[in-house]
Amino acid sequence: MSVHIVPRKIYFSVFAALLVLTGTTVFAATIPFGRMNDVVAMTIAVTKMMLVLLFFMHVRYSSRLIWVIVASMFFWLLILLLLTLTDYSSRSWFGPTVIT
Amino acid sequence: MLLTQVSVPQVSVPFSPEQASTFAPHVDALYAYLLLITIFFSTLITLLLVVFAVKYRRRQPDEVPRPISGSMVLELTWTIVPLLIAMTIFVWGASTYFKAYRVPHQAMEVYVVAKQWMWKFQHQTGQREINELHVPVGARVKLTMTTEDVIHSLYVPAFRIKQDVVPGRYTQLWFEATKTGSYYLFCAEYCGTNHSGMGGHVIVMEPTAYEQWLAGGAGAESAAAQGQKLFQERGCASCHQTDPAGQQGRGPTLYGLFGKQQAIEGDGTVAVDESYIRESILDPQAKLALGFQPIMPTFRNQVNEEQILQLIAYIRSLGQPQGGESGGTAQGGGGTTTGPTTGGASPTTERSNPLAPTSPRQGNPSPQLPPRVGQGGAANANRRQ
Amino acid sequence: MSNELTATDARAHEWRSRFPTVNYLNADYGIKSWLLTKDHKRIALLYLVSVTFFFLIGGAYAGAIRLELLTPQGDLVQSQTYNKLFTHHGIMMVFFFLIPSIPATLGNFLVPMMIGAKDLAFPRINLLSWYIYMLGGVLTFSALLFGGVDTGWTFYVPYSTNFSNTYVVLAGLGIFINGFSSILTGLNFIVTIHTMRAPGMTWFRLPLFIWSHYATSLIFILGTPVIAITILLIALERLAHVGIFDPALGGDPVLFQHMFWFYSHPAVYIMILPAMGVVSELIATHTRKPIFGYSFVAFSSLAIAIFGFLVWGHHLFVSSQSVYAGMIFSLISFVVAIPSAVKVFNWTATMYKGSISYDTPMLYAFAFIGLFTIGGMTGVMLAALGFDVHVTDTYFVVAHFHYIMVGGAMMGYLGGLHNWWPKITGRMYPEGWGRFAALVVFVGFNLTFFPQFLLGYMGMPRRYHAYPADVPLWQVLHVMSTAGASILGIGLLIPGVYFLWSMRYGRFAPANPWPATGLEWRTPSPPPTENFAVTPVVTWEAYEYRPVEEMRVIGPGESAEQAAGVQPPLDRAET
Amino acid sequence: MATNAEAIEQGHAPESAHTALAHQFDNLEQQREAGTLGMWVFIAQEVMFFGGLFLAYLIYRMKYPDAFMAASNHLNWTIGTFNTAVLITSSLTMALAVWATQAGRAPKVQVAFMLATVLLGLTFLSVKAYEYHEKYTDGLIPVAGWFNPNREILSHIPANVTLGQYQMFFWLYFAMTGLHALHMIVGVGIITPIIFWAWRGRYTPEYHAPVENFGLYWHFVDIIWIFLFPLLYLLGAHFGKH
Repeated sequence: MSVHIVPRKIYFSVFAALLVLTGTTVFAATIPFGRMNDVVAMTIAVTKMMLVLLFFMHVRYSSRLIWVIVASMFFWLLILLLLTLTDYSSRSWFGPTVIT
Repeated sequence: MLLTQVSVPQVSVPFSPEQASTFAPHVDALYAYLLLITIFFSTLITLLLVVFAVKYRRRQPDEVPRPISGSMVLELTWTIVPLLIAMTIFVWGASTYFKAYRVPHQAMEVYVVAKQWMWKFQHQTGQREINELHVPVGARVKLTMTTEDVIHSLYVPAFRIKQDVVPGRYTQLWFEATKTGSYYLFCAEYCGTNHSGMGGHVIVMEPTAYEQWLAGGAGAESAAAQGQKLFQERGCASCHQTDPAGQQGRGPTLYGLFGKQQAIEGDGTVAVDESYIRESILDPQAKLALGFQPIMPTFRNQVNEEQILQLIAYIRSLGQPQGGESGGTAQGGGGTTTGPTTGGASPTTERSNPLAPTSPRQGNPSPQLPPRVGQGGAANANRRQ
Repeated sequence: MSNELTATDARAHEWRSRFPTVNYLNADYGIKSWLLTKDHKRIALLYLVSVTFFFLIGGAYAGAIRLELLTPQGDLVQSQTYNKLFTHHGIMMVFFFLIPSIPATLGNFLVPMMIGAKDLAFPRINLLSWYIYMLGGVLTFSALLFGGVDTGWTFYVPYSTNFSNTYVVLAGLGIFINGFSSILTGLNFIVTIHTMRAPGMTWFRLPLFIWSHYATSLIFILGTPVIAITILLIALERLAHVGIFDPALGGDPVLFQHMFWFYSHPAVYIMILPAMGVVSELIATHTRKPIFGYSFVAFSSLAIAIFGFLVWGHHLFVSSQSVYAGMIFSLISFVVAIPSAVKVFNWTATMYKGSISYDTPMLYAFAFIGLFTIGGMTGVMLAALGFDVHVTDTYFVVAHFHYIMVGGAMMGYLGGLHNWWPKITGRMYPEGWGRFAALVVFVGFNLTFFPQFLLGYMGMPRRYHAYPADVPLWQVLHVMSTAGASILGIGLLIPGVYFLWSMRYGRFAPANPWPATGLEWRTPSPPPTENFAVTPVVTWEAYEYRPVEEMRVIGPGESAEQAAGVQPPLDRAET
Repeated sequence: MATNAEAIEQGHAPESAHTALAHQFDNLEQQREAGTLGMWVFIAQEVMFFGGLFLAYLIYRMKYPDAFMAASNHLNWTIGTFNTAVLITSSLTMALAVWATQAGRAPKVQVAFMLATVLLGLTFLSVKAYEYHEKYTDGLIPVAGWFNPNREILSHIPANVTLGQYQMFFWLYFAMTGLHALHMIVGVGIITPIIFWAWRGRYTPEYHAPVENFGLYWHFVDIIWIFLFPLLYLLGAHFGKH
């Protein structure tokens, strides 16, 4: 397997996209969407992350194994966050044991 | 889903502590089921190991047996069968758990404050105890617990109940003792140097004996009365009206507030329960009642956990009908204005209800419990929200 | 200096006269050659020595605990001392013995050999991880010596952050550092297994030992960092008191428990998975049969590693966690029991119509299966919510996890050590003593821990320095347990003695004494530095017993073996 | 990062690719594959390491949304945006450095890109240091006894937010950005010898694993910041309020 050389043009395009997205996220933060602000900010952040992962970190051109590793680290991070959330989000459903 | 609706086979498992609560037979029955499964599988495996080890022992030093690679049927069998058995255990275990933590509507309230290394109990009638808890047999007792320092865990083996006591919040536990006697009470969560010394007894008494015991502590003010005193001392009354007829003060009128839904600044409402009152004393602006100024100072470090519980007892007593609904009910304006209560229920009114001994004692744990608002699922559905 | 050289030369001469081939033990001499080695086999031995050291310390603490509990009154030591004893026992055994035991010794030694590689992918990182382990161990051990820690190995807040007056930060720092040793070992294994397999060594030809180590490495990589950051936060909270878990400042102590058990529950699988891998090897070798349902056993390792991450909340059933979260965690806990059950059934099925030997490793494998079944089934019991309320934080839990960790992981470790001892040292251990010790360990273990199940259901809370004297049977059961612990202690010392003895006086081991099918047996005992004279090419399936000619040592090493008077395996094979 | 150190040290002479082959590998391709895989596994580990802090952030953010919003308003979003741009640019130069070695460009080119990366990284760190100092002068260091926000800040804290909750944001801010900054400092430490070897012409299209793996590490650090920036600096519609 020879190394896949990513053309510089792609790097510059990704870079430009990242800067634009940074601007967008700053701008979006000024508009009061309520809870949606977080969703917007995180969507943009995930997009930026995907750009860095796929192009700067060459995941797009990498073996399936690398894809699996990338997928599993997000999977495990989600386990940590979501399963802990099952506790915090359902605590008030049952008894009056609300935290001060 | 209620304890009463499932009849429990009376099993007595060897090497188990006395069964002294309505919950204990449930746990023991589950234990018996689990033991049965465990013994079955352990024996099966051990038996197979021994039989194979003897029957197929190496007879020639150089023998090579015929390889057997596997069997899909067998694999599926011993994947699916254990899974199904496990699911039955899950359902049984979860429903038992649900019962244990589904605090009943009406119960005798006891406040518990844990600290290194003692348990402090306060009855609504004002009696305070350390490391000993006297309760009447056949009555439901609800413990509202917190701690002044580290995490502790209240554990009564004879009742098969346990609940961690966590700083900064209230946890609740309930039981109904079925047998008179004295039972060990332990701290089950490691809490420091004298952890193993942090225990005592739960003393379950006949209701009459319990009444006598209560009377023996004559002169003790009820928790609510103690709370009322505090309420005056700390100047709460200068802002919070406790009389329904009075003028609304700078803070919300507390009469009849407990158990209601309170609209708060920002969005939504909050159920006025123990936790909310505690929060409002320590951190008054966290959920500010709608229409009031954020002017109340925090009472953090000015009142301790026991005093907060007394204040709660007092606020709760305001506007409560005679010893009526003590559980926080929000539905249908429950707990609003019935009965001409003035501040601070007298010990007798507080005492009379939860003690009504309705279940025959000694060994028959399941039957009648104190009257409740609804039955079964209806009662559950009504409980909160 | 010159004297030393001569002594070294003499020893070298002696070795070479016994082992005509140069092997990893005699390839180089002197302390420096060990402390700077990059050979995975030598690093495994470094680990073996240090793990044993920490085990002895942890064992001494256990002995003191058992002695104290002989009587209901706390009369042997003060309660504060007792609290330190069980804390030290837990920290030493969990972080410095059980977690690194099999992966870092047997795993380090065998993973490259079993897949036909010359070494791990990153030999320097491998050595580095041993140094990190030692640094962590020394820091934690010094914390224990300076005055100790009394928080329990679980470090629950707010006791550990705001109340304990002991060396929490120093001990925590040691555990934090030690975590990176685990991470690097896991990283090395994963990369090695992916990239360094010999030609023909496909995934489904891998020994199950490799599968289980791969699964273990996953947990190392994905779980350990979380405990690292958690311990860091504890240290931060102690030093700066920023209110991370302090309710007075808005923190939540239960969050700590989530973060702690996110690692510490999978850590249990770190301990048991490698032992399962060992047992798969032992059973295949000592019944001379391929493992029944190979792919099910292989994938069950991965299933355990993955599902093991989803069940941590079952440690929080009474901790004021939401009831609904409790139900989710309970449900998944039952699911994670299934792959373990599948393994047990498959091992048992493997013995059917096998040629079962009663050699010491097999005795430990028997013990493992039986004890692990009990440990696993009681684990299933504990996952049942309503039941757990009563027995959590009692001796029932203590007995359960000792059945898994001592009855499971420890038995696997001992069985593995016996099985590969000939390969590691080139010497046989004394078989008679081995069987005797296995029996003593088995009896002592059960006598120690079975009474604790009964104690637990009767309500004896764990971490109690003194217990009520008037509860019938409690003291009787505690005395039984202490008696068992003494037997267990003796049983564990016997192998220590004869292993040392065998290194000098043991019978020389052939390349493949049992015989077994793995690649590690197709190179001389002890193996040369780069494991194989020529890179092996694998043309057979896992655990495929072959005619003699094909099971011989690969490459030119064979003749040297024969020169050393070693019999080829299965002389008259194929009955 | 240790993977890099490992890869760097393997082999001692810069002259040819072959000398970079470590004894345990059969060929450079296998070695490169192992190195890359090792780096990815290491990054997976790093994700979980930061994961603990993200979890704490998530839980406390959910519990105290108002406190977090108020505290976030105190951070300087302009500086944050500038730093984000700086870090993204450094990722670009690093990607170009990898490209330069892969494409076999002259050592001078490789070194130029790497030096640019280092300089941008240092810029980021200096700005971060300035921000920390600003927090220090404002009394926002979340250490018991030190946390003492000035009157102006106190006046901006809403009534329903306690000081403890406000402090909660700041320990998370310092822990998360501090750990991130630490990773950058380590990164600068690792790239220094790589620059040296690049200058000596060690990296060719055949052998450039250290550069490549360091690139992965550097981009990962960038990704962490991509999340930290909105989570810490951009909570709520706060520009209108100032």
